[in-house]
Amino acid sequence: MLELRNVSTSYGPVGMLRGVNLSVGKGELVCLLGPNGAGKSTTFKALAGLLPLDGGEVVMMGQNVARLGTEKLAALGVGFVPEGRRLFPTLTVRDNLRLGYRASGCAIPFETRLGLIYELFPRVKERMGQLACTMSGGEQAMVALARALIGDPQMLIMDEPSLGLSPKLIDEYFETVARIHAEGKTVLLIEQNAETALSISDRGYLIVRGQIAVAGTRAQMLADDTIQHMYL
Amino acid sequence: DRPTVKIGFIGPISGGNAAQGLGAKNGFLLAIEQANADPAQPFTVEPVVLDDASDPQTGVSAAMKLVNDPQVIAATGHWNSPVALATMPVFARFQVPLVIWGAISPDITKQNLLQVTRVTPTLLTENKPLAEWAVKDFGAKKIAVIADTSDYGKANADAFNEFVPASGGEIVSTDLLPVGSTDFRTILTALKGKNVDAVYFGGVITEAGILAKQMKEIGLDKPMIGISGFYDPEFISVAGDAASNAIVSYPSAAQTPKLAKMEADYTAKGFAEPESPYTKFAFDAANIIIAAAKEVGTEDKVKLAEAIRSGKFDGATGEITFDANGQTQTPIAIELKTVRDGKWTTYTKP
Amino acid sequence: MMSTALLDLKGLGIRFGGLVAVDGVDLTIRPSTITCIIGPNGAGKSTLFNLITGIYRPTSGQVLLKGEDITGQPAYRIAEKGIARTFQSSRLFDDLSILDNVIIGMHARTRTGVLTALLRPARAKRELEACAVEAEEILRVISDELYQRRYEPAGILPQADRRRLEIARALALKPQLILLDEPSSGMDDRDTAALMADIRRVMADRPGLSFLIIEHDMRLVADLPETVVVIDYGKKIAEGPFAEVRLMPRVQQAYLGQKAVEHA
Amino acid sequence: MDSLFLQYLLNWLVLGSIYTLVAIGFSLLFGLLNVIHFSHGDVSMIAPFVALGSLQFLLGITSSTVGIGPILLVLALAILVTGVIGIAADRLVISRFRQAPAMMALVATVALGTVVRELIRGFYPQGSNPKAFPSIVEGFVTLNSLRLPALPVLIIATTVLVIVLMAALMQKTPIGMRIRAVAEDAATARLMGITPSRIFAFTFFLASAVGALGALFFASYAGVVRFDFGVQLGLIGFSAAVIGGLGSMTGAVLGSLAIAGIETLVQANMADGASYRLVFCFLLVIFMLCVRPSGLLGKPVFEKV
Amino acid sequence: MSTTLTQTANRTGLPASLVVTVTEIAAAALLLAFLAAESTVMVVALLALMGAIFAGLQLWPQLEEVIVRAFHDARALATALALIIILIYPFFLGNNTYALHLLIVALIYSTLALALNFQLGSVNIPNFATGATYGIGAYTSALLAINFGWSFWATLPAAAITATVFGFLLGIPSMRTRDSYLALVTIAFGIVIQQLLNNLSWTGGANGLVGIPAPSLFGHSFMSPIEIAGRKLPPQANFYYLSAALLGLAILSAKRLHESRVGLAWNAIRADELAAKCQGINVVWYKILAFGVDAFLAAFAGTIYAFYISYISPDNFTFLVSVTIMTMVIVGGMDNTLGVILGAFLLTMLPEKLRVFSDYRLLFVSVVVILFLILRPKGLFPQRQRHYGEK
Ligand SMILES: Nc1ncnc2c1ncn2[C@@H]1O[C@H](COP(=O)(O)OP(=O)(O)OP(=O)(O)O)[C@@H](O)[C@H]1O
Ligand SMILES: Nc1ncnc2c1ncn2[C@@H]1O[C@H](COP(=O)(O)OP(=O)(O)OP(=O)(O)O)[C@@H](O)[C@H]1O
Ligand SMILES: CC(C)C[C@H](N)C(=O)O
Ligand SMILES: [Mg+2]
Ligand SMILES: [Mg+2]
Repeated sequence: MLELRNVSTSYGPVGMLRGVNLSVGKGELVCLLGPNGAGKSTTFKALAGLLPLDGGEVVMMGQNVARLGTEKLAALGVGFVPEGRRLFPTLTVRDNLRLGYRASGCAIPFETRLGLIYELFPRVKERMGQLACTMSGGEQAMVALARALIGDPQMLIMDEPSLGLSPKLIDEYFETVARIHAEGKTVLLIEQNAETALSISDRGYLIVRGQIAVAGTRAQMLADDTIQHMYL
Repeated sequence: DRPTVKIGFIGPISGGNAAQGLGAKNGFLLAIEQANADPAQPFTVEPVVLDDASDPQTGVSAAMKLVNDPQVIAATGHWNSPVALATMPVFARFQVPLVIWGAISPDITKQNLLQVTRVTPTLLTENKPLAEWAVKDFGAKKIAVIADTSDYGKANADAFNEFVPASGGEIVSTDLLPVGSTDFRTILTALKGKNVDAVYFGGVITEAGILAKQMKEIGLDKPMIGISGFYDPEFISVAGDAASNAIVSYPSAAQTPKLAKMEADYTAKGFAEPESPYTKFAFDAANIIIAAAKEVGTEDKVKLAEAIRSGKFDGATGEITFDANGQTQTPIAIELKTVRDGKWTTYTKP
Repeated sequence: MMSTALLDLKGLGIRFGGLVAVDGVDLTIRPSTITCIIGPNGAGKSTLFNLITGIYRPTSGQVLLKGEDITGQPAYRIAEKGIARTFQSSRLFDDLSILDNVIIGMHARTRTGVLTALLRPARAKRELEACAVEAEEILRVISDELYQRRYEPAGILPQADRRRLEIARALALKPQLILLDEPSSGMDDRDTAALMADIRRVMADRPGLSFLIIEHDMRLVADLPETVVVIDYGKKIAEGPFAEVRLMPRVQQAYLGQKAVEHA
Repeated sequence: MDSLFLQYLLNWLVLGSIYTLVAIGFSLLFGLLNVIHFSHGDVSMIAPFVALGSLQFLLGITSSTVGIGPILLVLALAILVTGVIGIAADRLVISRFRQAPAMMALVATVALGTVVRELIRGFYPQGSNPKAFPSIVEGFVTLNSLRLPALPVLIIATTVLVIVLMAALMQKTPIGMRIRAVAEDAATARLMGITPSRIFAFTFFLASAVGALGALFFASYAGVVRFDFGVQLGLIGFSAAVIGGLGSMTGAVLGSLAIAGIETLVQANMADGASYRLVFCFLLVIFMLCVRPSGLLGKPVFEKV
Repeated sequence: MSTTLTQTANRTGLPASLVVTVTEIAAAALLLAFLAAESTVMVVALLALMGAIFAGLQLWPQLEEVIVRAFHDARALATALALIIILIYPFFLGNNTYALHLLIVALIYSTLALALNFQLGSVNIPNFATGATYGIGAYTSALLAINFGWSFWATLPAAAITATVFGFLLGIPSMRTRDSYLALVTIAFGIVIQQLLNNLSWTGGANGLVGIPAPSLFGHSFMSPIEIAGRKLPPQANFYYLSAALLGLAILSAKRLHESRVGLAWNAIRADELAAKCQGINVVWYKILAFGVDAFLAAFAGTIYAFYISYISPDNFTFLVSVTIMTMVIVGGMDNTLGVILGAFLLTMLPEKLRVFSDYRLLFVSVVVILFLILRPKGLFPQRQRHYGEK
């Protein structure tokens, strides 16, 4: 479903990603871990086509992202939760969701999908008319995930979605992701919260200073020295 | 080989008033070309055309540029009075003669600077006979005054407001609008109730055309009188049918054979821009400078200024002499013009 | 015990239209203490901070700082009086250098006005240089990396460093009370541990300084504060040591969830 | 009804309509896209010149008077061309300042305005002169027992129609939402399947086309057009959009009516009022913004921290 | 001191004093050539040269660093040399009063641009009323001089105080309005002032005020030439030195404010108003202060302009003048003193030098401005970080 081949990027003269290889197969839940500033969000931007690549290529749903353009990805059935949620601040929650829905070209009626979203996040239902910028941090996180999910995507790509959630919500959030995955969706989860993230993942990658340092199945990852040292 | 001297021209050749400046510039260039064609002329004149963009500061820079060029013997300049008022001290300080071709504020010659003369009549000279004619001959006892808030418009309004009561008429109202106004309907509507005999407009072409048009539209079918500021073919094209309500004064002495020749030459030359009301003044200004320079030479600019002031010139606008303040004394008995069949023609009493 | 209270909230509340975001909160903070505020998302924690620091004007209740009523005073006044804060989504002066960000934190403690700046430049400069020295010291203590990068614009810093810099800026005010809104969010475990160490060190360095911290990270909440305050739907529902609070069914149900309780 | 009053009323509404059409463009570009397009007035003012030019061309080939069909064609062409020029202005100049501080775009568009004006002046035949502009319709219409001049009625009616259409477009279609999304966060908008460049093109086209209609009405109502008329019209349109509250269509209408209203009032009732027209207009602007700092209908955005 | 900076500076191996001397003399010479250029070829060639210089700066940012570093290291030399160049500059112009005039106008506009920079650059307040405060200064001093016979030196502070009061007044709406809304308030204020100057009779109406007397200093009239060491400088030189002194004052104020707590507070407000408030910065006061400082300096510039030209009219203080000043700041580089001055010089000289394009002058000037903005979007010289505790 997603493959990064030998991807390199830079910010101005400063190199960031160096030869990153990463793949997510259909129905897999893969997590990408890494310390602060390692290049996780940069990987997100690169695979979404938001950053020009210095080298390598990104293939998503069988299509070359650089050639296709970021705009087309949502319609291929990919839902995004960017770092920091990035809701549209002066749009209402409903409009934020509608944009996510329209982008997907989903055939199921909006209201039906909305019903499912309400089940996942009852809070969102209460706040449909509120401007996104006046929501609390956690509420924004819910809307961001809702916006990615509402178009019934086949694959979800999330950059630190659990940031700022209360412990209870984090649990629920990961449960939700696990459930979505169980329903057959492919997920790439970029996380800081290594333990919890690994607990629901099939496979994982660790990125350090712009390079993939460790890759493997959940068990391999959990047993890895570097990861042990870093997180556990 | 004859020596080359330079004569400067300054006017608004870009921006909103470019039509005035470009027409005048062409008159200036025409005069110089014709003069240079004369083998008897002891020098060749090189024209220097500079833009003042109707902006005093740009005007001063242009003036500085001219006075700083030792080859420039004199200049003619300006359509906007504020620009002229700003550059005059420069020309005076550097003793370079300046003949004003288009700025008509009375303040300009009031200062009586030796270097500054003006070939256009001030608006006082034109408004007085017009006011007298309007009240006494035309029988317009109640007149409404509309003008723009530029110095030109205001000075016109002031002058007319002074001369009409002096002639026994009454000014019903005075309205001044910023230049660039395109909607006179509100004040015209108010005038409708006041039973005026005529509307006087102290402004220039664009606004005059709009005013005439809107007077007709509103149903204020009264004569619209004014001085030569909008005596221009462009006025007719803007005002359309409504132009026939206009009666303007025009300095009658100006209808000279020289003017006819200049107009013919202008057309023959095929300038990109049409003639403007000030073409002839710039034309005369250039010729006056050249004539004076022929007389006293091009070396001494003070002498040149004196020669311009004291000389007598036969120009397209008539015989030109300057009064003690440097203002042209060309007599202006006015002639009245109105529009018939889409052309300006002499006004005759119906 | 009026005299020992640093900050006293009395029935503090605000409503946005129909929504009562904070509802009659009473809270007392004594000097040299750390208090954590926890509560579900949208409970009104950040709003409470905004009420204390003068960003919002309360619709009911009072804020007392050392017994003085500061309710509804403009934000800059409250900062001058010694309350510093950080923001949930960090707000740095992005186009200014890291060092300048810290120096600006000293604004309330410095005096140069326009006239001094214009007429007595040496004095103005000396003041600023002194600030720079102090700011460097603060940075060095908080993070040597930030110190090394002090002339780079704050805008290019990664999340964790942004939070650290915000804390450094808050410290620069030499406040009596620092409010931190989710300081560990976006930090990895190592950084969080460093953060806790920093807070402890600062507490030791500056007698009298108190912290009021909003947090979702239970490791921090379990370790750091003496008192934990739980807020739900704008109301204070519990207060006490974390060991006690976490056992309350209401807190578990509203906030902690099952798993966290098992883990903790 | 008192004919004087009626005349004032009509005049107020017509001015208000024209200002509205220009203000809508500002409101769209400025309020939704956050683009400061100070040359909007000048770009709009291209339309009357396109109309005049093509009319002359038509008259040249048919050499008789033109009927209503061709006139509509000419107007449509003018609006279309102006809309496309709006897109070009964005592509060539304004788009280069997307990431830059807002003031850069503002200064660049002020310069762009001069370029547009000077291009018309220099390259339209005798462009420095004022050009007579025909009335789009002549004659009168009778409403009940009221005999009203046709042009004002046409202007007011068309404007109302345009406002209704625009409101429907913004509310019934997702376009308004998409424009906002692009303005607020172009990168995330792309993740939501929106192509920012298309949204920009669409918005600039719409704003310029509606502005073009305003300029055509303006020229027709004044009876004349000159290359530099766009400056003042732009300034007033901008003011109307701002005091109405940027981004709000209704606000643009209210702001325009307020400015047109004070103009009409001052000129009708105050001695010397006409010369102080602009003074009063802009005093109103200052006053309104002191009282309502985000405009009449602008939402004061709470900063959530 | 950032390490990268030092390394680059050292790598060139050039002593700072040499870099400073060469740069200043080259800049002065370039300006001189530009001032003297008359022919189209020369003007175009010089423009191309300037374009090349900026292309160079764009391609090798280290170049800028080296120069900036050198100026920093050899500050005393740089200042002294600059002062000397400014003092002797008129002698190189011979009797070219036109060039001197352009310099005066450029100096006055530099001051105005620096004044605006206090708001636009430091605080990011879009103030479109600098032209108006400039006008208020000019009219106040002209009216005092004409009607009450005040001397130039007496009108100077009076004008400054009057304008500052207006500046503060204008600052009041800034308490509540922001961004484009605030921009419109200042636009409206500027237009109201300009229209009032035009309509009121005691301001001379559209015709303006004629006959503002020349200043004099210790019995030396500014209308008479200066004689130094047997060499005569035209009377304009008086005003040249006066406006250079004014610009010096403006630079000094800018520098002192920038290097103090005040400048830092302004920058903080520019970056994030709300966060600034929470650091104890009285945002409203600092904003109003910026308006006051702007008006104060603009009034000085206005007074000098009025006495120099000896005539002022409302046309000098239009909205477009404010926009021009703003363009200077932005083209030059916000919050960078050198950049702002360069912007002012460029935008005063450019229209004059493009006179060769006759009636397409305005068109070319505007196109060049747009190109500058596109090609160097951060301004000719972008804003720089403060450095502390060096030397
Ligand atoms: N636009 C940019 N320009 C320059 N440097 C950047 C830019 N964006 C990010 N960086 C730098 O690139 C590095 C990697 O950033 P990235 O956001 O990918 O980290 P991350 O792994 O997502 O970290 P975090 O856990 O903090 O989100 C950081 O050091 C950051 O400072
Ligand atoms: N300016 C505002 N207008 C309307 N509602 C607001 C505003 N500010 C906050 N709210 C609402 O008030 C409630 C409390 O928000 P607050 O930000 O204080 O929550 P929080 O406890 O900090 O949550 P989190 O942990 O998710 O950050 C939320 O429901 C939020 O949507
Ligand atoms: C109407 C004015 C702007 C121009 C007029 N010629 C004058 O003397 O000033
Ligand atoms: Mg990240
Ligand atoms: Mg919060």
